[in-house]
Amino acid sequence: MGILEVKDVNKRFGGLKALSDVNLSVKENTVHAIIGPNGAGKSTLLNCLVGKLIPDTGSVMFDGQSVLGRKPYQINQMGISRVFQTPEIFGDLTVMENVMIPLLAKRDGAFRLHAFESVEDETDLRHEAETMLEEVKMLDKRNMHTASMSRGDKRRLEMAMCLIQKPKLLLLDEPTAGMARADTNNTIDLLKEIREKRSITMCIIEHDMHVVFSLADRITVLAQGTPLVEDEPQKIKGHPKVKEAYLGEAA
Amino acid sequence: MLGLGKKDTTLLLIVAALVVFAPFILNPFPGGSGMAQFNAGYPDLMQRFVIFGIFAIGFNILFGLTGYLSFGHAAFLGVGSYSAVWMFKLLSMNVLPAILLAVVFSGLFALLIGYISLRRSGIYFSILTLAFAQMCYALAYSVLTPITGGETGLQLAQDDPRILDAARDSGNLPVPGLFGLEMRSTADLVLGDWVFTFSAGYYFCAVVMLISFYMAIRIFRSPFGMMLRAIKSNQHRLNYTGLNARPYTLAAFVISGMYAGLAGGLMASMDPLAGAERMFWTASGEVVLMTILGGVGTLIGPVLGAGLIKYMENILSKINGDILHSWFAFLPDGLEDFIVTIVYPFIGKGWHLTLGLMFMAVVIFLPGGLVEAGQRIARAVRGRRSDDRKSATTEPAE
Amino acid sequence: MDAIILQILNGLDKGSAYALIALGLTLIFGTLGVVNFAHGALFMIGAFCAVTLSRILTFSHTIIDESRTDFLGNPLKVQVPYVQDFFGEAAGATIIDWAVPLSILFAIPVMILVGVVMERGLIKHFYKRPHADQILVTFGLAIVLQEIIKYFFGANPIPTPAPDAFRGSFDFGVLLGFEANQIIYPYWRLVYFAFAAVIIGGVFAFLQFTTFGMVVRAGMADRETVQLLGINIDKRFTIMFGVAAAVAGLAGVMYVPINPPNYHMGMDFLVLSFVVVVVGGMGSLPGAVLAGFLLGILESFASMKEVIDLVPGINQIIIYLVAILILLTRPRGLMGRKGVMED
Amino acid sequence: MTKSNLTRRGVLRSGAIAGAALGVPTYLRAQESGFTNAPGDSSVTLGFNVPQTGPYADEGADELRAYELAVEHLNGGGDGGMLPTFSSQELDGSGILGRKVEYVTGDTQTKSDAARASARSMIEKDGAIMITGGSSSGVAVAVQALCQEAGVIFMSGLTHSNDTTGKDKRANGFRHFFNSYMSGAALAPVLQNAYGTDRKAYHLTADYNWGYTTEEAIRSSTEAMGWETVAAVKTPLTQTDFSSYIAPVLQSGADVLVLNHYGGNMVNSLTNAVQFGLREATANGKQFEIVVPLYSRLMARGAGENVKGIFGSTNWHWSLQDEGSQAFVKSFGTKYGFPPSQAAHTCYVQTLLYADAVQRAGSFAPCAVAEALEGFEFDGLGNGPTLYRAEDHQCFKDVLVVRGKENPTSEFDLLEIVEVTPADQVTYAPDHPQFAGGALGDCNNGA
Repeated sequence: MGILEVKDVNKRFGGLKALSDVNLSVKENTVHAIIGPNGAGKSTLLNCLVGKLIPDTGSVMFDGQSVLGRKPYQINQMGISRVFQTPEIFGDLTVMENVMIPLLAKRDGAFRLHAFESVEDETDLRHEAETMLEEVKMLDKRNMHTASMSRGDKRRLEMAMCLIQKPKLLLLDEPTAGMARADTNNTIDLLKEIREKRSITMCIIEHDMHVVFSLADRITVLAQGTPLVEDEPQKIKGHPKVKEAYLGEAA
Repeated sequence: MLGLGKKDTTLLLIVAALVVFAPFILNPFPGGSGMAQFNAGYPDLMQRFVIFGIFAIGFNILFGLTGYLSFGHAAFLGVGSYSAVWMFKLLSMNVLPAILLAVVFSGLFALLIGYISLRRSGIYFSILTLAFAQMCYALAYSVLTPITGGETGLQLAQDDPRILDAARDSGNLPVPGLFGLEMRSTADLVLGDWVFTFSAGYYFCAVVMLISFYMAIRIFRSPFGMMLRAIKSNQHRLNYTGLNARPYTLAAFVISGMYAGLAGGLMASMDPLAGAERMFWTASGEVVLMTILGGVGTLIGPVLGAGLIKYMENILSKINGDILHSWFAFLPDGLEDFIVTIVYPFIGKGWHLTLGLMFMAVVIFLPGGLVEAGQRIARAVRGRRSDDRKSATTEPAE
Repeated sequence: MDAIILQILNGLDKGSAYALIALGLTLIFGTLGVVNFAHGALFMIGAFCAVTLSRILTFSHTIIDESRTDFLGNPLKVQVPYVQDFFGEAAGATIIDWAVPLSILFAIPVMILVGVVMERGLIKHFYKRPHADQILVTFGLAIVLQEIIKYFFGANPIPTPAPDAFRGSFDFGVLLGFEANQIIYPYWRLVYFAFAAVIIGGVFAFLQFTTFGMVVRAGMADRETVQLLGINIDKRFTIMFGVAAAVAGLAGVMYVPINPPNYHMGMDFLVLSFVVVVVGGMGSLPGAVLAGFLLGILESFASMKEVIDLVPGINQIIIYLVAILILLTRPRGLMGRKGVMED
Repeated sequence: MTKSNLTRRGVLRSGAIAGAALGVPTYLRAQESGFTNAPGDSSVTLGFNVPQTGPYADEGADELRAYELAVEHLNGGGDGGMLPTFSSQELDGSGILGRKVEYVTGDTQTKSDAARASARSMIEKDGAIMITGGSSSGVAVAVQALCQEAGVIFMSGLTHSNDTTGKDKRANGFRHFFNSYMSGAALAPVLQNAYGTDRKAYHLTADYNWGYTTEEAIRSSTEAMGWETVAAVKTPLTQTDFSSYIAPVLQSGADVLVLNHYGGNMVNSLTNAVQFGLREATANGKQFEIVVPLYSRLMARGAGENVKGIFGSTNWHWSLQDEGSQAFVKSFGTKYGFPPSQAAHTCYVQTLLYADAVQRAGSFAPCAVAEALEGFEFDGLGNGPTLYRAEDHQCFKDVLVVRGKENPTSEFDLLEIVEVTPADQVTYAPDHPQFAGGALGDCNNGA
């Protein structure tokens, strides 16, 4: 029994069948990658996991509870954090504030009217945030406004914002899309480092094979909305069906 | 002090000092001199400064922090005024229950309108709030006349019940007060050519304003305030960070609605008449302009913006041709007429023109509003060394 | 039935004005992303183009008529327009009579000029600034324009009638087979409706069938891509601003015979036109036109005695009520696109 | 609550000590006079509060011209205007009680809030002893209430609603202008003569207090002579296009349209009505007619030719031939180059009446002035013999019924006087139902 269980999920957009009978099980403390050519349904599947879309049929269970029908913030409160394709951070706020917010969300829940407390007084949280920033090597930038930072910094900050919540599952949506090779490698190193330091479950959606094979424990190949194979990375390499799917796309 | 950081405490103390000594600061010119026209230290205008300051501070909590631009905030000011006057009519001339009811009612009203309007964001939200406010105005002016007094406004009358107050034998209408201290009572201090007027109503408003300002600082520095700024910055990320934006924005909306109601209640306490024009869209637009003019998202900006607009409205509009001639009388006749002709379109009935030009000038040359002007001056004075340290007033938002 | 048709006519007429103003406003929203609070002022300036031209045409010299006296008992000064000197009394009078339609020719270059100057001189610098700044600067500009007009023309409305041929009304009902006197409708209002239809059609055709329009439409959809293609979209947007100004101005020119113009007529229409644009859907031209006509017709129905008797005050709030209902049921208005002006 | 520790204009004794300690010459400005803003020995300040911005700005500008003229005449300048024709000959051009008249101006914006702010600034900052002006009833009522509280006299400008001297009357407030009831009473007989007693009227009414009182007044006086009211429809103040209200009129079976509108509303609704062919139409076998209860010549100009032949009432018109009106028109016209409006006239007269009352009372104290005005009978100010009635502070005088002129000789010559309805016909009892529900209260000296 995995921490995330997707069973028989179907999703249609009008006449287009985006997902059909998707089954997926993500085990705790593993890195599970979902790969597939463009239009395979990766993003649709991800959106079903985070509450942005609701599947037509099937179930998505996380940690023994259904996520279906829940709003994104509720799903986050259940323990799923998410990294976006292009880093989504609070551009007008400082680095420190960017990591304080998820921390407060974790502690106080989805809403609390803490209008007369002071951010300055939250010494424990500040300390925790500083430790996290230290870990992603951004402590020196803590009072910087984030809008002007480099993309690599933004990515690391976003990662820190997710990790500080100590999520049970971290979803990564093409974390290296559009990145230069060097940046991609940096990101891979960062993710590896994170894995080594803490036990964490990750689910990566990616089409860059280099990234996938550097990180994943298990891989699911998605094509035309259906899981083709699910196996360990070595076995996925050279799998005939996978070749077919990618070549078919190329042809 | 009071749970504020050093910079915020300094800011609060400066504002407090300015407010307390306003009767002196705003009356720099001796009475009888030509410049006395520019004195603003009389009770009505000073009251207006702080009351609209409160209104703008509250508006800024919504607009400055969350970025939600409400174009109907005047409705809450109106509701506050009407509630307060009704309290004067029914219960007592004491201002406390009136102001309390004004805040409560406008808060409830904001809860209702905010709950509906906040289902949309961006310009759609603005238009929803505008539509609600315009409906309030239109109805208050016409079919709700029995409740609102319509065109002539809601006024006190001799035969109002006022169940808590002792029966009056005088033929005059009672005046609002605070446990016997009439809001309109004043004391004059005469120093040479200067007459400084200290008004009970003004100091009452000033105290309320300082409390409101203090609370605004607390909100700005609180986790709640940080969440609001996060909403403005990236609502998408906020949702995926486990935070529900809706109650945060709604809370901000209600709080700023209560600030508006407080301003309305104070306005009625200083001058017990509530008119429907207070809710017209131009009144809502005015507070938007005050906030932008002063500096969106800054603590002191909205207060400055409110002060400047009210000053122009009350001082410029009262300058007339005769006064101009008396100012420039020292010039030779031809030159005097020439200068008066040039200046005349900008004063008196032309004060709107000056206002419009000022809006444009500020937004073109000072993108951050008046606060930016202050910062530039401060930077020029302090030199380069303070580049990394932001001025206390602008720290919360960009 | 006849009452309903009458109100539909009224609604179409009101809707024409709303649609024309909203069209330009949404064009500016869509192409430039600017919240233009000075758009009402453009409508007003258009109206005063008509007033100005009729003032120019009636520019007069004075002759003294000894046989009559003025209010102080002095001999009456009679104004004789120069136009009558040049073209003879009858022809001159005809030219003066046709001042409003003639103003169209006068207003087009003036309005395009005003629009282009406004865009190049001011609005251009505000594309990248927050909406709040755009509001402040355009609102300031609107006040300034308004005050300038007030300085020269005063605050009172100025009667500027339609040409004699279009004054008065005719029995529209008879054409539809109703009894006489059931549906009387003024000529000029039908002219206005037809004029609006032509302008709206023209703008749509312009955007639909010309390469210029194609680029602008592409620019509305995705500005950056078009810029990547190496097309100077900014210049085209300047021209679009001129077009939007001209549309608003022409709406104003033709409106003066319906209601005498005054300096604050722009502000009266401003809020309404924003509501129309938003109800139609931000950045959607067909939406703006549709919403204009829809709100015009609903407003007309709400002002029927039977309706007011049923729901007192409904005529005061109908537009806002409808706007709220539409925005709550359709998040982006009738025909709005996702992502436009939502931040 | 009624026990007050501070008097309204208390005296800050500690201030004296502080001042003395600083060595600054200090004195306490005591209010020995016992009333607000008692003037000094050399001059007295009046507050002219008129709309300078907004739709009534031109009317406000005309009021201001009249005030400036009045001040000039009171101070002995110009040709004296109506001073020689005024039945009371107390004023001699030496100011008021020997004090030179000075004035301050303000902008009401035709908003009650702004008007009160402006009036308060005149009282608190400039020391105005009397406030006057305004171009709408909402503003008049709001400012009148303020002056009552502050303890200064309010001489209203143009305000036509019954409420100003009806349910919202105040002891410190005085109105020279006529009101809705008088319009109805004056118009009814003229309408009866012109259009007969068998008429069906359709009212369009501005949806606010003034509209309500005017509709009520016109309805009750026309119904009393046999007219039937087919319908009365309320129109929003902010309406600009009245087509949807005008269009159904012909179908309703009515043969008279009454436009209870003022200002911009009136201009537009009348323009629209004529556009829709109501002037040429026939209904019930009769010529269709339009009536505008309150005419303003300034505003009527905006409606252009559409006013031709349309009846209405007005407080005063420059073409009146009596001595007072002629004198006023002459001095106004000479100074400004065009004839004064009714708003200008009422403002000019109010200023003179105030000055005269102070002169007769021998004091600026509001209560003394009010007493001098109450029950005062005068003549020579343009409307024939006039009474300032003590019970409600309303002037009773002749009312003009006018009609849009067919062949105007100038842009000012828009209206012709059809009838001067004598004061008797428009007088009503102080407790008339249309004026019920208010009380003057006691006059307030303030301070």
